[in-house]
Amino acid sequence: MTKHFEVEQRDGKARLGKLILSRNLKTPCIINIEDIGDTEKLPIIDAGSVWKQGKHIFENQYLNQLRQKVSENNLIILPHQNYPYNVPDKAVSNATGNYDIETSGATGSVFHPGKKVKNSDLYIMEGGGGLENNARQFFNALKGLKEEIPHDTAVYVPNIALPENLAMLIYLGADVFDYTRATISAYNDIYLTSSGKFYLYNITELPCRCDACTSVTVDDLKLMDAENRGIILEEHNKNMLDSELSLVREKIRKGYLREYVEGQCRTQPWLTALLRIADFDQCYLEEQFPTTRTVQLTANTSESLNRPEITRFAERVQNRYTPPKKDILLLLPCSARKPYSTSNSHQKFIDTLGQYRKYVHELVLTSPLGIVPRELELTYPAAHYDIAVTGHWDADEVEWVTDCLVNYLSKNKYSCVVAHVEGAYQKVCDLAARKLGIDIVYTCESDVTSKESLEVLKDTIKNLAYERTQPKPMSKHNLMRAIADYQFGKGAGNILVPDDAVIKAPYPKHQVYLNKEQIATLVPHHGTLSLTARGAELLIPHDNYVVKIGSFVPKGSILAPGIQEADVSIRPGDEVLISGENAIGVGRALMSGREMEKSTRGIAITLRHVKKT
Amino acid sequence: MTKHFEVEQRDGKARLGKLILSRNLKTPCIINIEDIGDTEKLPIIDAGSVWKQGKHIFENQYLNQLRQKVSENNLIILPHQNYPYNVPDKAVSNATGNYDIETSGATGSVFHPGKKVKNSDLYIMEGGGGLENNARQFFNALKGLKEEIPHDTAVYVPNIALPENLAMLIYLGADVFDYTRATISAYNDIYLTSSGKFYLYNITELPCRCDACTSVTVDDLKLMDAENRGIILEEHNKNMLDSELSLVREKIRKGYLREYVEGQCRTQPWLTALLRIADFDQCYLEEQFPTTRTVQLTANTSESLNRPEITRFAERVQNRYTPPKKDILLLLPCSARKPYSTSNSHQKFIDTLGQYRKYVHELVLTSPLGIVPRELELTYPAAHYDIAVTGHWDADEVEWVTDCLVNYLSKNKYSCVVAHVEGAYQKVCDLAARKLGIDIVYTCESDVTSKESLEVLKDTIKNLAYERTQPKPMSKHNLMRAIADYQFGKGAGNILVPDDAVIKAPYPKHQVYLNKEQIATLVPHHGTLSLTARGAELLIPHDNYVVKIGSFVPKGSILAPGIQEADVSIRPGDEVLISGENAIGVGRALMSGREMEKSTRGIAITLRHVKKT
Amino acid sequence: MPLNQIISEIRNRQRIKPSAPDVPTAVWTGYDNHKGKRIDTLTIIFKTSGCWWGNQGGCSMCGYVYDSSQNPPSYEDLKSQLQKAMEKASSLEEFMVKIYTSGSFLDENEVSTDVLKYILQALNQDKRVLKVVAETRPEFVTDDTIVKCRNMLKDTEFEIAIGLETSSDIIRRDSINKGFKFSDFIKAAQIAEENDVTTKAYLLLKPPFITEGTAIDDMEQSIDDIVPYANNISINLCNVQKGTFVEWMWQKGQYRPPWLYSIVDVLKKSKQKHPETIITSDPVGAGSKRGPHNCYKCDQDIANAVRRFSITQNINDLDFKGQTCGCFQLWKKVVKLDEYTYGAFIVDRMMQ
Amino acid sequence: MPLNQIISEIRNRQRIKPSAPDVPTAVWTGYDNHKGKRIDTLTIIFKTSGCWWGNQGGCSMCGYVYDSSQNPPSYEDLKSQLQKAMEKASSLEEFMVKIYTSGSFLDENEVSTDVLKYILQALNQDKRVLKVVAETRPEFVTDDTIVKCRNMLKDTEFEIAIGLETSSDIIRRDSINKGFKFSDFIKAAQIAEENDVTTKAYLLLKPPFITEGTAIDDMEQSIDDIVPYANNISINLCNVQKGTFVEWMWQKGQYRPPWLYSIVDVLKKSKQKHPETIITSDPVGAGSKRGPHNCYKCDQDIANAVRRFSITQNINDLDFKGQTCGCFQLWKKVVKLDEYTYGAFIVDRMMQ
Repeated sequence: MTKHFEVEQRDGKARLGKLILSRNLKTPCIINIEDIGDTEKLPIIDAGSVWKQGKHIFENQYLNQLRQKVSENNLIILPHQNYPYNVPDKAVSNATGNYDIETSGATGSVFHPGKKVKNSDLYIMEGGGGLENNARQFFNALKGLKEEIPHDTAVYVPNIALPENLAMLIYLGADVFDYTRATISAYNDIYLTSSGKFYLYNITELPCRCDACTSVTVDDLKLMDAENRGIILEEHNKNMLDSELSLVREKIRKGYLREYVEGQCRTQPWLTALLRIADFDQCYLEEQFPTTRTVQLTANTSESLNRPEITRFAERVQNRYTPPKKDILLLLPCSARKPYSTSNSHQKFIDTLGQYRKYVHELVLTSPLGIVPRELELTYPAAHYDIAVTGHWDADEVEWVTDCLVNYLSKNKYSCVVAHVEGAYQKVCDLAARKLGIDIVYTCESDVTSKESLEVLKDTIKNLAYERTQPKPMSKHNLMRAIADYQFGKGAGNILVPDDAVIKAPYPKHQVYLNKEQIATLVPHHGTLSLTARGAELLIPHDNYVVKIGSFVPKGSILAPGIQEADVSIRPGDEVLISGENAIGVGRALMSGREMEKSTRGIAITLRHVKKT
Repeated sequence: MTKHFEVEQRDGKARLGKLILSRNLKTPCIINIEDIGDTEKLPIIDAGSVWKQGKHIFENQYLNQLRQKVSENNLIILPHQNYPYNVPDKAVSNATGNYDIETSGATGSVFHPGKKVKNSDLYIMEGGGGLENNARQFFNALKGLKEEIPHDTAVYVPNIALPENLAMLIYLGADVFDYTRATISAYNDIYLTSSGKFYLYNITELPCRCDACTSVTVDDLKLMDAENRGIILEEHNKNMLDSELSLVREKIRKGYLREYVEGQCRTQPWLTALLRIADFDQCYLEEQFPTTRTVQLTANTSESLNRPEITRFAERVQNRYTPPKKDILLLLPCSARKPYSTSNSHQKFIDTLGQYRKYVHELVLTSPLGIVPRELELTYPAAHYDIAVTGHWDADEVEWVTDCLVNYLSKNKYSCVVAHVEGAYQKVCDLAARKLGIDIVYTCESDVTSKESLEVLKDTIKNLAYERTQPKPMSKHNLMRAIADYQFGKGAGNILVPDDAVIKAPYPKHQVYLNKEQIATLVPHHGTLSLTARGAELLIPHDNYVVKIGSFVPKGSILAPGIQEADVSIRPGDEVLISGENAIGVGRALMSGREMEKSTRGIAITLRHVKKT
Repeated sequence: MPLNQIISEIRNRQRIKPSAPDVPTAVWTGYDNHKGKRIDTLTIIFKTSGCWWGNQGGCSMCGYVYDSSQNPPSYEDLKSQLQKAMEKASSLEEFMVKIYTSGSFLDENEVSTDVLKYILQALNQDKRVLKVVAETRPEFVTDDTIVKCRNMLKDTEFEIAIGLETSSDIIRRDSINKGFKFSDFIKAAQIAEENDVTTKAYLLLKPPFITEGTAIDDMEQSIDDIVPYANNISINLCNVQKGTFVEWMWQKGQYRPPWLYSIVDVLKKSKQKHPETIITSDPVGAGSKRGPHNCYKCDQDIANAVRRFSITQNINDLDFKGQTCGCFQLWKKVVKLDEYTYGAFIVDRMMQ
Repeated sequence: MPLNQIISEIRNRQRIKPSAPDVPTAVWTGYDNHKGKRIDTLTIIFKTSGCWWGNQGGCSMCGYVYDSSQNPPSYEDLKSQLQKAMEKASSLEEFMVKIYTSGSFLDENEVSTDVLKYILQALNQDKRVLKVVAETRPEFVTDDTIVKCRNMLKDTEFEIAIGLETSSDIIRRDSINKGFKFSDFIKAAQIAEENDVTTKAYLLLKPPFITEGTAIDDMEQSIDDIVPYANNISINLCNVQKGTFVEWMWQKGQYRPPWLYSIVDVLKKSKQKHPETIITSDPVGAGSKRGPHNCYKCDQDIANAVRRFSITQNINDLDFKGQTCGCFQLWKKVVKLDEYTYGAFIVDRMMQ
């Protein structure tokens, strides 16, 4: 498909890439659309609007002539007859400009939902800027576009970019923008900042230190003639866009765009609505959200509860995780220090339980993650989140954690549920108990680490233990199986960690050996398993997270075109199993499974181990 | 008290002012503390630390010598023996440097909780910067400081200001900062932005267009020697602080700082925690939050539910508002267009009700405001809020609106409650009905404006009306009384709008006349009453919102020192009644009542009408 | 007809107020250019059963369909309408009569032959009437109808006015939904000429979906194209009429009426190219949100200049102080940039 | 004593591990400067019942209190401790013995007269021992105790070492909580001198609440002040010891150990002013988070230079490559700015 666009780095739907043209454009980028046609300045030309040029551009000959004038490396925007988004599809599909026309080299197409998608390197979201302030329509339009076009093509949203909305638009997957709003705002005396717009005549100082702003005082600026004032304001507005763009790119590089967007979207209600609407959609963002990050997850807004990592963690605990066979459940509060078991409070709980610990299954209640089984406390994002500490849970947090607990307890039965909790945690337990019609034994009234509370905890578990046969100690095997199931789906644990497997090295650096051959290692930083080639070989028949390649032996990395099939559940950051005619192996996915299958450029997987077969 | 600090504009706790020194410092400001002692550059000198200088600075003589060296208009920071905030008060109060020392002219004092407050123009929050990341302690420390010192003095929080936190610190009431963190960060290779810190060696482009950043590429910068690199980074970091400061000042001028802070605080969990903690405090912010604004209230985060205007509105509806005597309550959904009655949907409701409208009392359910009686739909912020529209209410919104409705219905009894609502609104009604054990009649299933729904609404009310005697039409008197009560407290309505008052001019520009004399006018833009001098005269005995002045006849405005007593319930923006020996009048408060009483500088009230007595 | 369905839907949602059938929709007097001189005019908008095309959808910008009578006015009603209209001309000495019906005066189903004859005879008998202009769609311009009119009016000058809107068939079809082609117009103009009837063409500046710059170019091109056929060209500036598709787009923030600088630009350039052709424009609604406007500050200045030029045909009248208004720079940027907005046209935006 | 209560509270929260009473807390050999020459040293830290002052609160930076024995060691235990310590010196030919108890060697309640006599006699009898240095608080330096020691040691050189920390009574009281005054130190030094016993003063760079610049100045001032009384000055760099008030502050992000540049600065300036006085510093824990440090990259270079100087007393040894490390600029800014942080001292901060 495309030879002219490549994605180099991803952070969810956002991406860093480049348009490979006579001069490369690093994306996300803002183009000076005024320069269009002047290929020295901008390697893009527009074959023109049917509205303007009439019928003659229908002819392929015209387009061929245009292509002869410019090199294959200049992107030609194919002839278009533009409508705003709201014009009914039927009207658009009956319009004159509905013709089939193609050219070699780099092309851009204006995308209208329902119209046939042409092979292009760049797609223009028709009427994009017209949907500002209409979050629902904008999201539907962008999602509709992204679903129709190949992953490895760029998306241009015209006449919309402002410093205030750029981060959100990039977060949702747009790549190319223009300075049109910046320029038009300037000549309307509107001074743009990333925290909103100011009418020049309403401000008394310039809240910026760019070249344009330091060249003049606000009072002088107000007194200037319109042309010169416009020039300075335009320069400032463009600087602000550029500066915001650089910032967003840095946030993508850090893997921190979501956090930025959660704050930045407060400049305009429609941007906040976009964040929420995109989160309500179950798939759009999740498919490309990474399963591990090198940075902390900062859960700093009510919307953090709905971010893909959080809902995905809860979903996997519910559907992939199998608890060990114990019939006493102990609910514990979370701790600021992660993993929880290294915290002061959990150390005290563990010390208190002592030899009785093996009788209980431990589940930690926490906002925003919901519930974290002890075995998964290392696994991203369970050990990687940071919150605003106020000691208060709001209604949404209580509801969310309660739902997680209720779901878990509906599926997993215990003869006794003990809760060593206070405050909001207790409220959650009460609500869950009421919903399920079960009893929960509470072991403290207020301070969970007070001597009295710990005493009650110990006595309670001790008494329960007396009635029971002594279970096996909390096994390293169970821990590793739980993580394997979480990571690769139910059943993976039993394959990778059979009863005769040997677990070496102390927690948390466990290694799994089978017949003296290493299978997997627990990577403490992410709490996930890293497989050996032998591990991959064992797990491939399980048929999850498998990437099928052709008859070559890959080295270092696998490019997208080398991939024949990829499991749709693969997410960036996942450990994936490579299965080919001549090799098997294991590596880290840089893109989602669907993207691997559909892309024609870019590194899909960085390899860790390969074995010729 | 102070002759050297004056507040000129307020936005909640935030304020624009000036330190009146040999060179005026406009606050909020950031001082270059390195320049301290060089009064040409910074009109502040430091009498020194007891730790450093030992006993000799105990002597007043030393301070007097210092004062002789610099003019009265240079601010001397009195001798201090600094401790971090966490050192127990007892330790500090037993320290050597506990002495009583004063000087004439402008002074600054380091404030430690529990230590005697000296008369000063500027107070330094001891250990301020050491409380970064500890929201609870920081808030308590700042609140403790602000409660002890006079309103019209400046607060300096040392070694804390960063572009990311400046808005929040100013929002909470701090006025003076320094560049210390900016400088130290620079020499640590930390690149500051208003959306967080970057380690220079982790970034690949400079997300800023300031002089410093445009003078160099990021790669060159990385290769520079430490001294030159530090100089450039320091310049950038200072530029970012300056730029953020200007932005915050503009937000204050617009009255829009709260909205900005709600987004900006997401850069760091401790800032989000500060927002929440300050909102949990019932008084700290509310006392200085204005009762009307010229801008929309944007409710764009879950924290918007807790902002002072929202909780205040709910509190007044609960405690000040008296509903008309009708025994059918009609609950309606809110509308995007404000005031609600001008919206398409409400127009339809009103048309549908027709002649039966007079039988019902209308109450609008809305997030974030809770409940809005029809009579108050014009009153700030009922007609002045903007939200992110997604069609979804989260658990907190449902809980909040339900609580408001339950409180209202617990206090005000109806024989029948009809709800013409759907979706989240219906959920709220269900929850409230269950809590109260009452029945609610629903008149629609889904679309509230569908023909069928409107039909059911009409029939329902019609049937209820048949059983009842015809009430008086919805009276203009009731409307005006409701607003008067909301604004001036229960009982004000009966005083200002007795039965024999005449209401002139069409809605919403009603005017109240009594004995042919004008008493009050409804100001449609804010939905509040503006009184005439006669109106003030009538209301003064009610003893709310009264400001007592001395024996002069004020003109144009009243300065704080002219005020003898002021009702503590007065907020900026309130209509206040002026009562003096020689004059009565009415005006608009620019500060809170407590601030009026305690301040020695600044305009307290802009007058509208004055009458000699 | 791509837009017809959506236009019909919008039409069906619009409430129409009933009105008396014996009163014309509107009547007013004014001035126009007649053979290089200023002449008084009497404009009559007859209330008829309405435009056949408009009644089944019609043009995207046209709100005149709501001016029609809900029950077809009778012969007597229309006589009464003419009588009431002529009263407005009682003080005029010599004038031109401009007849509109919100449809086609030559459409028999709208204006019966009896009514047509009555009106034209009456006007012919009034010796103060120098010229009659009647608006019609081109499909009603046939040898038959034209000869009929010519016969009634005798030596009174007669001109047919056709809302061609643009010479671009694509714009007329896909944006305006006009329902005829440029060739239909040419045919009508030729029939008229053969019968000593002159033709006036109405053009439309900036129908929906057309960028500011394309709109300007379209007008210039259209004038070039129709000069051989029309003696008289009048450019309407698209405005936002109630109950139209254009209004629907405008309410969604996706349509902006043309800038007044744009009409000035069109008039200047085209008049220079075609000094012999009368090119006029009446900037109806100028300076309002729904009408053509610049920044609202300079609008009246410019609208007045356009009106003046329409009478004098002197392009010096188009040079005016308003051109130095600050918004001129903005307009230049809009013309340049709107071309590349790909359906997200540059509109006036509120500060938010 | 402003801080005593909080220090006591912190002490009470600290868990102390039990340990054998017949083994010294620590013993090691090293080098020191003796009359301008390098000499081997044997350092013995006796385990005793602990510092009387520390046991009722004590100094804000001192974690040695946790080294004391929970049950007072017996006479036999202490004999055993000495014996075990001396074994470490078996290979030395000539050396100096430095005695510490984590308290005061001259405090009878801590080290009984019997034990004291036994130890000093034993050392006196070992002819390899040239000099004995014993640490004590000044209140135990009396004619009585000094004469007793002098008598035991005969012609073996004897030096008392006193942790004066600073010549500033305010800092010693309000920051360190030391419990004696500068005048107490002077008195002790005078008693020693009268008995042919030399005095070594320990100073402390940067106790809590003291800014980096004030800390430097305080050391320079203190050296000026004590040169008349002490032949030998050793500057300790405050570090963050477990279970101390300093640690409590440090954990709250409100204390940072001194920069190594600061001790270099102090040594250079003071040595130039007082070339006759031996001024040493052992940068214990240098380059760790809890110890004195710069940026961690240059720390070892600088610590080595300080150690070298402490032996050679040659200030050229303090010029080293590390000084060109990037963090030198940062230190200069810290020294300047920390002065005006009003209790919010400049600490190392993580990127967040």
